[in-house]
Amino acid sequence: MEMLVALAIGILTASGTFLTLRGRTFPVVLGLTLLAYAVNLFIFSSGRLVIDGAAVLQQGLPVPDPLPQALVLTAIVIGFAMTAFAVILSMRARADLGNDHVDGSIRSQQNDGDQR
Amino acid sequence: MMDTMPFVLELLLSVLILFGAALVLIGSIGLVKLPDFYTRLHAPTKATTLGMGSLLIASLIFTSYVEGALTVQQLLITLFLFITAPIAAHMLAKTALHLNISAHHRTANIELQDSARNRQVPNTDPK
Amino acid sequence: MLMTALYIAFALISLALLLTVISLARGPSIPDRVLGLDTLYINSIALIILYGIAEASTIHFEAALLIAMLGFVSTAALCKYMLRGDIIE
Amino acid sequence: MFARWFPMPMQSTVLFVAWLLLNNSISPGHLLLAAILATAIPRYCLPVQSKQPKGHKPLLILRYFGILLWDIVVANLTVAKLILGKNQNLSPSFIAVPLDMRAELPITILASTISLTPGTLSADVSEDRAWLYIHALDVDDEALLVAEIKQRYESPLKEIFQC
Amino acid sequence: MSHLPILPILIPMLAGILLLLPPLRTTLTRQRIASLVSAGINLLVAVVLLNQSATGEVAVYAVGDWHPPYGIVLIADRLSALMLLLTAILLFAALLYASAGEDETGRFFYPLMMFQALGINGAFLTGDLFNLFVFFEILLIASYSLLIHGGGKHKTRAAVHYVFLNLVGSAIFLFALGVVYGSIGSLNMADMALRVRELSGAELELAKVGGLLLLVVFGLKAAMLPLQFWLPRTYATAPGPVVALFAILTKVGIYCMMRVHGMIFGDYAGDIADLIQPWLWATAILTIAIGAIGALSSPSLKRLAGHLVIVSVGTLLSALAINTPAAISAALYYAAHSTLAGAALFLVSELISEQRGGALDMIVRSRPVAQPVALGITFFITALALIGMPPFSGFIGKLMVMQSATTMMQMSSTWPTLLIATLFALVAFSRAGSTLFWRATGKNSDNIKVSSTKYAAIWLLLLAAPLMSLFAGPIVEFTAATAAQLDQFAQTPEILLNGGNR
Amino acid sequence: MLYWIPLLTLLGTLLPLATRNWSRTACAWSTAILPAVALILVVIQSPAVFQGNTLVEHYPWVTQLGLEIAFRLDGYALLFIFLILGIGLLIILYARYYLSEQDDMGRFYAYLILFMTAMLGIVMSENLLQLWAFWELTSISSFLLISFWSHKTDARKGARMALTVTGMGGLALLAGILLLGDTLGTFNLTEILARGDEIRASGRYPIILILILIGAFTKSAQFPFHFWLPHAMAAPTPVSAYLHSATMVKAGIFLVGRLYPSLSGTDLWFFLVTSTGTATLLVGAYIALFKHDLKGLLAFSTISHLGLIMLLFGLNSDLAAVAAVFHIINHATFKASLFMAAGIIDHETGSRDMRKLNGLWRYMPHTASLAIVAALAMAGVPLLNGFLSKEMFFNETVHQSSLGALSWMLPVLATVGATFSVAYSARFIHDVFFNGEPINLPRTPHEPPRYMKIPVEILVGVCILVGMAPAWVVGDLLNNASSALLQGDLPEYSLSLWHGFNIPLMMSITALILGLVIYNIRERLFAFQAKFADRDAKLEFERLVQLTVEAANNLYARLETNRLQNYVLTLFIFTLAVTAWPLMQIAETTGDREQLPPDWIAFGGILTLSLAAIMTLVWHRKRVIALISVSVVGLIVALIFARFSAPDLALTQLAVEVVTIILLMLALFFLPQSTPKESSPGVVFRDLGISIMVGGVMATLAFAMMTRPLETISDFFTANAKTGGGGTNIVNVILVDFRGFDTLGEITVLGIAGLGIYKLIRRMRLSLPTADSSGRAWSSDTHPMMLAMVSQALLPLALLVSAYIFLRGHNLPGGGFIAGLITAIALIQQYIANGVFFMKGKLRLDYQYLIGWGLLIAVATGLASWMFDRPFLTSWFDYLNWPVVGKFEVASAMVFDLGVYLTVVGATLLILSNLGKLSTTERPTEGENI
Ligand code: NA
Ligand code: NA
Repeated sequence: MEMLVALAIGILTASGTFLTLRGRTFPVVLGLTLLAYAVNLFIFSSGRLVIDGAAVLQQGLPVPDPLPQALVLTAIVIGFAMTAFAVILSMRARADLGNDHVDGSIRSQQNDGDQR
Repeated sequence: MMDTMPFVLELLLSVLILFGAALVLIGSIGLVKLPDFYTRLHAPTKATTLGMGSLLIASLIFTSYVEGALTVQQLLITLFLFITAPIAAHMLAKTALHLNISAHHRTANIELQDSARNRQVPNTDPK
Repeated sequence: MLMTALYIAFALISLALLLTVISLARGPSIPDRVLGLDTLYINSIALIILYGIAEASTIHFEAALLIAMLGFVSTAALCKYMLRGDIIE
Repeated sequence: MFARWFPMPMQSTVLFVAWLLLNNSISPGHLLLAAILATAIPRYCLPVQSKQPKGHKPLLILRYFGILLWDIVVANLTVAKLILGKNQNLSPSFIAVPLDMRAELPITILASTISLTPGTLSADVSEDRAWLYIHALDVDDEALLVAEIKQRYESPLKEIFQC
Repeated sequence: MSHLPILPILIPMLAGILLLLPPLRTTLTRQRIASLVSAGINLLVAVVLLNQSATGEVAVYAVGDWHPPYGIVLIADRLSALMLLLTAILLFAALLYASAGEDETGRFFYPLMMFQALGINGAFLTGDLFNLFVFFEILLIASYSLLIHGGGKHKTRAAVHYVFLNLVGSAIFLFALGVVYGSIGSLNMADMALRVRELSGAELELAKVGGLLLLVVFGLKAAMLPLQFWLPRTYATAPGPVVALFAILTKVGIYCMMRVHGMIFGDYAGDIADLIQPWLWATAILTIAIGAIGALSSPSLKRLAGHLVIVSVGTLLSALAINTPAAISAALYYAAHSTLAGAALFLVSELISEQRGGALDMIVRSRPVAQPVALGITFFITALALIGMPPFSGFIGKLMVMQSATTMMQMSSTWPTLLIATLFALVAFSRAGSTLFWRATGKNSDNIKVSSTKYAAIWLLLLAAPLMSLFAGPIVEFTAATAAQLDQFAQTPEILLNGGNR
Repeated sequence: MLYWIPLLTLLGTLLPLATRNWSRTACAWSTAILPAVALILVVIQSPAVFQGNTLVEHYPWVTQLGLEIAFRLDGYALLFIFLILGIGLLIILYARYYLSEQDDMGRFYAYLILFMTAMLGIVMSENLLQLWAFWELTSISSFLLISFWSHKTDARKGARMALTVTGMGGLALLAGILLLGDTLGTFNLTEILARGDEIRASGRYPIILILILIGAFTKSAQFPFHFWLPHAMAAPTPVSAYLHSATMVKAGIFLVGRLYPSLSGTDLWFFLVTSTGTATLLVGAYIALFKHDLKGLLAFSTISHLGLIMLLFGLNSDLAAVAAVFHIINHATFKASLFMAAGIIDHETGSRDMRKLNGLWRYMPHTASLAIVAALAMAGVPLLNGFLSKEMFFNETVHQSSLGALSWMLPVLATVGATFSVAYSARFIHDVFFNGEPINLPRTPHEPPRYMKIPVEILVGVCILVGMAPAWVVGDLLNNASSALLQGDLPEYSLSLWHGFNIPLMMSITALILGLVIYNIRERLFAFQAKFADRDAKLEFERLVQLTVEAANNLYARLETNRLQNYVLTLFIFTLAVTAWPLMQIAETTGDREQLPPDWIAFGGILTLSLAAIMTLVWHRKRVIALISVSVVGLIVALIFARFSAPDLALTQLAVEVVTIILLMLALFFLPQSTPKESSPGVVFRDLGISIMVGGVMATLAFAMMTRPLETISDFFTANAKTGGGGTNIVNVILVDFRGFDTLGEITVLGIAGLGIYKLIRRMRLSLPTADSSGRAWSSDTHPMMLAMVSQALLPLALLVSAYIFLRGHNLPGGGFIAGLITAIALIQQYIANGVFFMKGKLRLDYQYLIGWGLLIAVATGLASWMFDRPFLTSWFDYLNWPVVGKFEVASAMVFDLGVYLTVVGATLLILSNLGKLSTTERPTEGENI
């Protein structure tokens, strides 16, 4: 089972990384989202895996490490806030710069008017 | 507690579970198998409602038995599904019509597609 | 017997899950994919219900409830997107 | 007075029951909470509800849902069979159903009903709400289907909503 | 009990919140007064904290009354007090400057500045690694929002780079936290410092990975090579007062290396001791080099300022690489100096660009500035301080860093870099200054009305240059004591687990 | 009280600024006061010094760095102080008449006195670090003086050149001083002078020596660093007269003399100092002859004389050192007066070109006679001071033997140098004051104002007096200075005019004759010199700087591509780099913790997840599809959380995911529907490689962790959740209690994000696409009827559910955050189904206030605990038992969670609803800001 989860983490991270390396805002945002999922699973896994564990205190059931779960929750929320900002920023960039390239200009007209 | 469960109950549960799961699977099969979007649309909306229904009932009975008291939260889920599933299907159909996704050629009165898309009265004269 | 039934059921649902994803991947049209997503929501509810029985705990019903609600919202939003582009207008 | 506190009695009832279902308990505490929520939520939601005809004849409503449930069961089995059968045997079709009702709520209920029942699916409603376009998975006689829809579902709805 | 340690977090937070609600949010005047007052109180608290810590007292504040290592603790020691004071000064000066008009160019300026300060202060106070992450995110999201304050192509373009890069950084931070927790099993820094000594085998290596991932994160924050390229453009486009506050951000990264790596992966960490030092040597030198080169090639004064920030970061890194108490002490003094002087320069450039019409702060011939004398003197002092010319603080700071290099190897690697960087800065500044102030054509526009508030703000920061030099003796005593205290924590983290000491 | 001397002059910088608006004379006087007082102070101190004492004062500054305020007054310093203050005062007087009406006299004097302070600081420093500080101060203040006429390009450039060259030297000097201090463990001069042998013995001696000499040579314009000095002539003449006769350029000489006891006496010293000195002497003297500009000639002659002095120091002979000191005095006097004379000429004729200036004797005989005397002194004509020191110089060159068999070379070269100095002196005299009539000068020349000549007269007087009666005039001064310099007994020497007919005398005579000869054949020499392209040092230097800057630009441009993709790539590569090594150290990836058996669901789930992730990756250019795939990933992740006993995570993940999807859809409407294919196959391959490595690393880490047992602090939470936190849902208790502080921060982030996004949206101007990507017009059905119906019907239910989730959160999965998201989503659904118009004003909510209140409530809950003298956020709970209602729990955590709930609702809706407004007429209006 651990192997499977690790695999999932790996694939998510890889896809996320690849997308964050793209040149347009939208794929990058998607990449960040995937990275966020990967990160959440990763932290979660740092508490080790427990099946049939008690989510809330119950007698006689193995309790999974709750701390990583709490951390992941915080991470999810923060990740959400950040993604939201990134998304809107992408729109703003499109509005202000007329294109959705992460550098605000297509390769050919790089650095135009960016002498400040 | 499962080993103490009366045979009949267990049987009933097993049947419900298998029946439900089977229906859910059939829904997905339909998704893959059926010829065009409009037919595919039927598969999940239907097969799943009953499938989910029986699964939920199974779980309702089971948990009621385990908790030793009637637990009926499942009904709420069922309610949600039954309210939303048809509308979701409707929206999808509407979208498909709007996007002009062609129906299977053997579909009858295929021309109604256009009147449906434009939300006009039907014009049944064949094109 | 119940356990056996459950395991079979799990297998069936997992299969359904895969089939759905396949159809989702296959498309061909975007509504097809959305339909796939919608079905996936339904399947996962089924999964959770079964899981609840297997675990003999009701802890996951909220998850099922939420999926039922949110699945509808996202499907509706996606359709609205394809119909009007702007989902909040 | 009652109308002011419970502008939407129907909803209030549903909420009251739903709360008890959710917590599946009828302890006094929950009854109290349920009452509070059933009063508060509708009052808050009222502004975002468009005016709709009220439903009458509770018995008829129950009967309607009874029929509906039964049809769903049947529908699922037929559809399941169709899905597993050969695609060639399917004879799908678009059908326009003339409507006698114009109010939004009844039409919505009718459409949902149709979508939930035998091989039919509500696709859209004409702008003047006079026609309901449905897609059927496998029909041999359209007229029959339309007639059945109108008498089996529409007429009871017309009665319930008195329109 | 004393709630002093948490005040630097609560004051800006409450201020920020109340500024969002009536009655404060309704008029600009109210916002200005309210935020300046709260910044003042914040400054006061910082001073009190510094006094308290100067006695050697370490206040450990257990939030929620859950004691370490289980709950989140705030640590008010010499180091955090020093950093808090710096932040408080910056905040006050920045707000003062902004109150002269910068605050009208967009919404939520004051609340956001408050939240920015909240994030920074939190980062300086917390003794819990994950809580540190949370405060990082607070200061980041606030900085994102402040960066685009006032709007405009340039800001948006820079923001996209800054935001996306830092989002990836945050992801790496979380990976790091995952590994660290997964191998050490705690989040309280002191507790981790104790646990890490017990590690061996694979767990040890995992902890190392975690520590090094943290270096990447802090390095990105600190603009350490090769993660520094984003800084100059970003800082050049952001509004003046905002950047003035940003001047502390790179130091947050440095601070974290001191606190986290110094304590958990420091001299006493057994097999994992001095984890990052090998990496720091190269990066420090190269960071200084790239900063100096950038400074020489800067087209505008703000870019120049940005590159000087990078040089200062490199200098601090070299001190961290030497990693003796003397070096840490030097780093602290230098950090204080470079933060204040750097912030001053950003504000000065803002003033200059206001007075040169279309040329802004670009280093090109243009109309003369409206106030050659006042502005000239201000610029001149700032430049001297930043280059490291006597008699100002930069001179002392540079001396300290250079003297902290003791072995021939340390000298031969740090001295030439530092001195050449100084020369480059000298050349860059003399070119910039003589062009900005002397290579003028046409009439200066007399219609420019410069409020004295802005000068007040700048001089509030700039006074540090002579004062820090004049009172270098006692200040160095403090920084030395701070370095000693850090060393003590690294050696016996128990102190922080048993609720501090006197 | 020594510190008063520099302190007075430092204060003196303020007076002229204060009196700049008074009459020019008044300004000049007020400037002169404090330096004069300082001079008196020195005179009062001098007797003690003349008895051979050394006065030293220490004041602590940064003792930890060996940096202290320490002043020293001995004969050597005294000599320089007299030069600095004495000539300084004369310059003040002179400048009063030199500067014109439009010059800002106050500023000029301020700079001048600042420079004076710096010089005094150098010569009086007892602490080497302090000396260095003043050293740099001279560079800075001279920069200001040279660039005084900042509107002139060559003034700016000359100033920058001087600053750069001397600044560079200064840094070398600092390194040298620090190394020296590190070797001896002190920066105090007294000790350093006493421990010369230690220094010379140390292995670091060569480095120290070279670094310090670089400092000195650059400052004293020694070859090859001499080029900056002539261009410093762009300064007003008083500045040149001051900086380049007595002060600035003498600083280097001073340092060499000051450290003579500690550093001299080695072959390396001899080699470096002598050769540099000789080269400078010759180069300067030679070029001086060819300068048509008066000040140019003087500048190069200065260089040459500085070389001479340096050469003397290099000879490792005490007598030579004495000669050097003597020449310092003499050169200061005659060169200052010459500069002033040149200034007068420039001032009164408007030209400095010797080709135009002719026969001025007739127009300004008085000035002419003064200048001629000074020039003769420069040429080393007997009965003038220049002659004496030159004789001593010749004598020394003759009597050294360090070059063995080649020792004869030095006297010869010395004579050559002297010859040229005679030649250019002759030119100065003849070309300017005789040699026919002036050629079209701007003004007709005449004598300057009376007082402008006084400084010159005084200095020339000194030249003559010293020349006539050296022992009587400067004997004591020279003795004291020299003995202080040598830190020991003086060698035998006599300051008499006549030492008999010896080799030095012959050398002088030869030089005189040959010099005149050379002057006579100068035309031919000019012609010869003209063959060589006259290389302008300023241009060379400018080009050098330009090249450096361009090199910097290119290098930087290559490194700094200003492309985010490169930044991110660097970040990932750096990440891989640091993690690689420790990972390689892990022998066995799989740990000994018992692993869970894989099962059907897990398998199906992970497979689905992977498929979806890959779909996102493959179809990232078809954006809608990518979006759908991402939401699949989100769903599965939620299921995984549910599977591994983390319902809270599952719920949160689900809710967040849906909101994110809606957000992305809103954005996608305005963004291009597809991504163009930009990356070349190579790039894609590279990126894939990096990505796979990163993924691999993280997977490995995860696996290595998961398969190893771990002792964590979590048992505490499990143990105390119910008893201490009052909840059975440990995760939620951690969130709102154990680590409630994190949650507070987290909702703050959310709130801030809301505000920031609002900022982003307000000024956003986007054009609405009228058709979808395939060009199909949008459907006419804005708000499908049935969807609207059902959404309305669902709203109450959704709110009910969120209330349910909220209330149970503390004991069962749920809580404020999830409840908040559900509420938000339910409301957003209304926006989607019914539209902004329909919703407008129907929900009585100001989302911005909601954020504020939410945060406020959360903080207030935390503050409440202060009333019970507990730390911030200390939780409190109790079980009430009311009639009818029954037993139920009330906990402060729930109030806190309410804050969370409100913030979440506020932030989410602030974002989404405003975003919706983008496309409607509800666009936020410009202007109103707060
Ligand atoms: Na949370
Ligand atoms: Na929760």
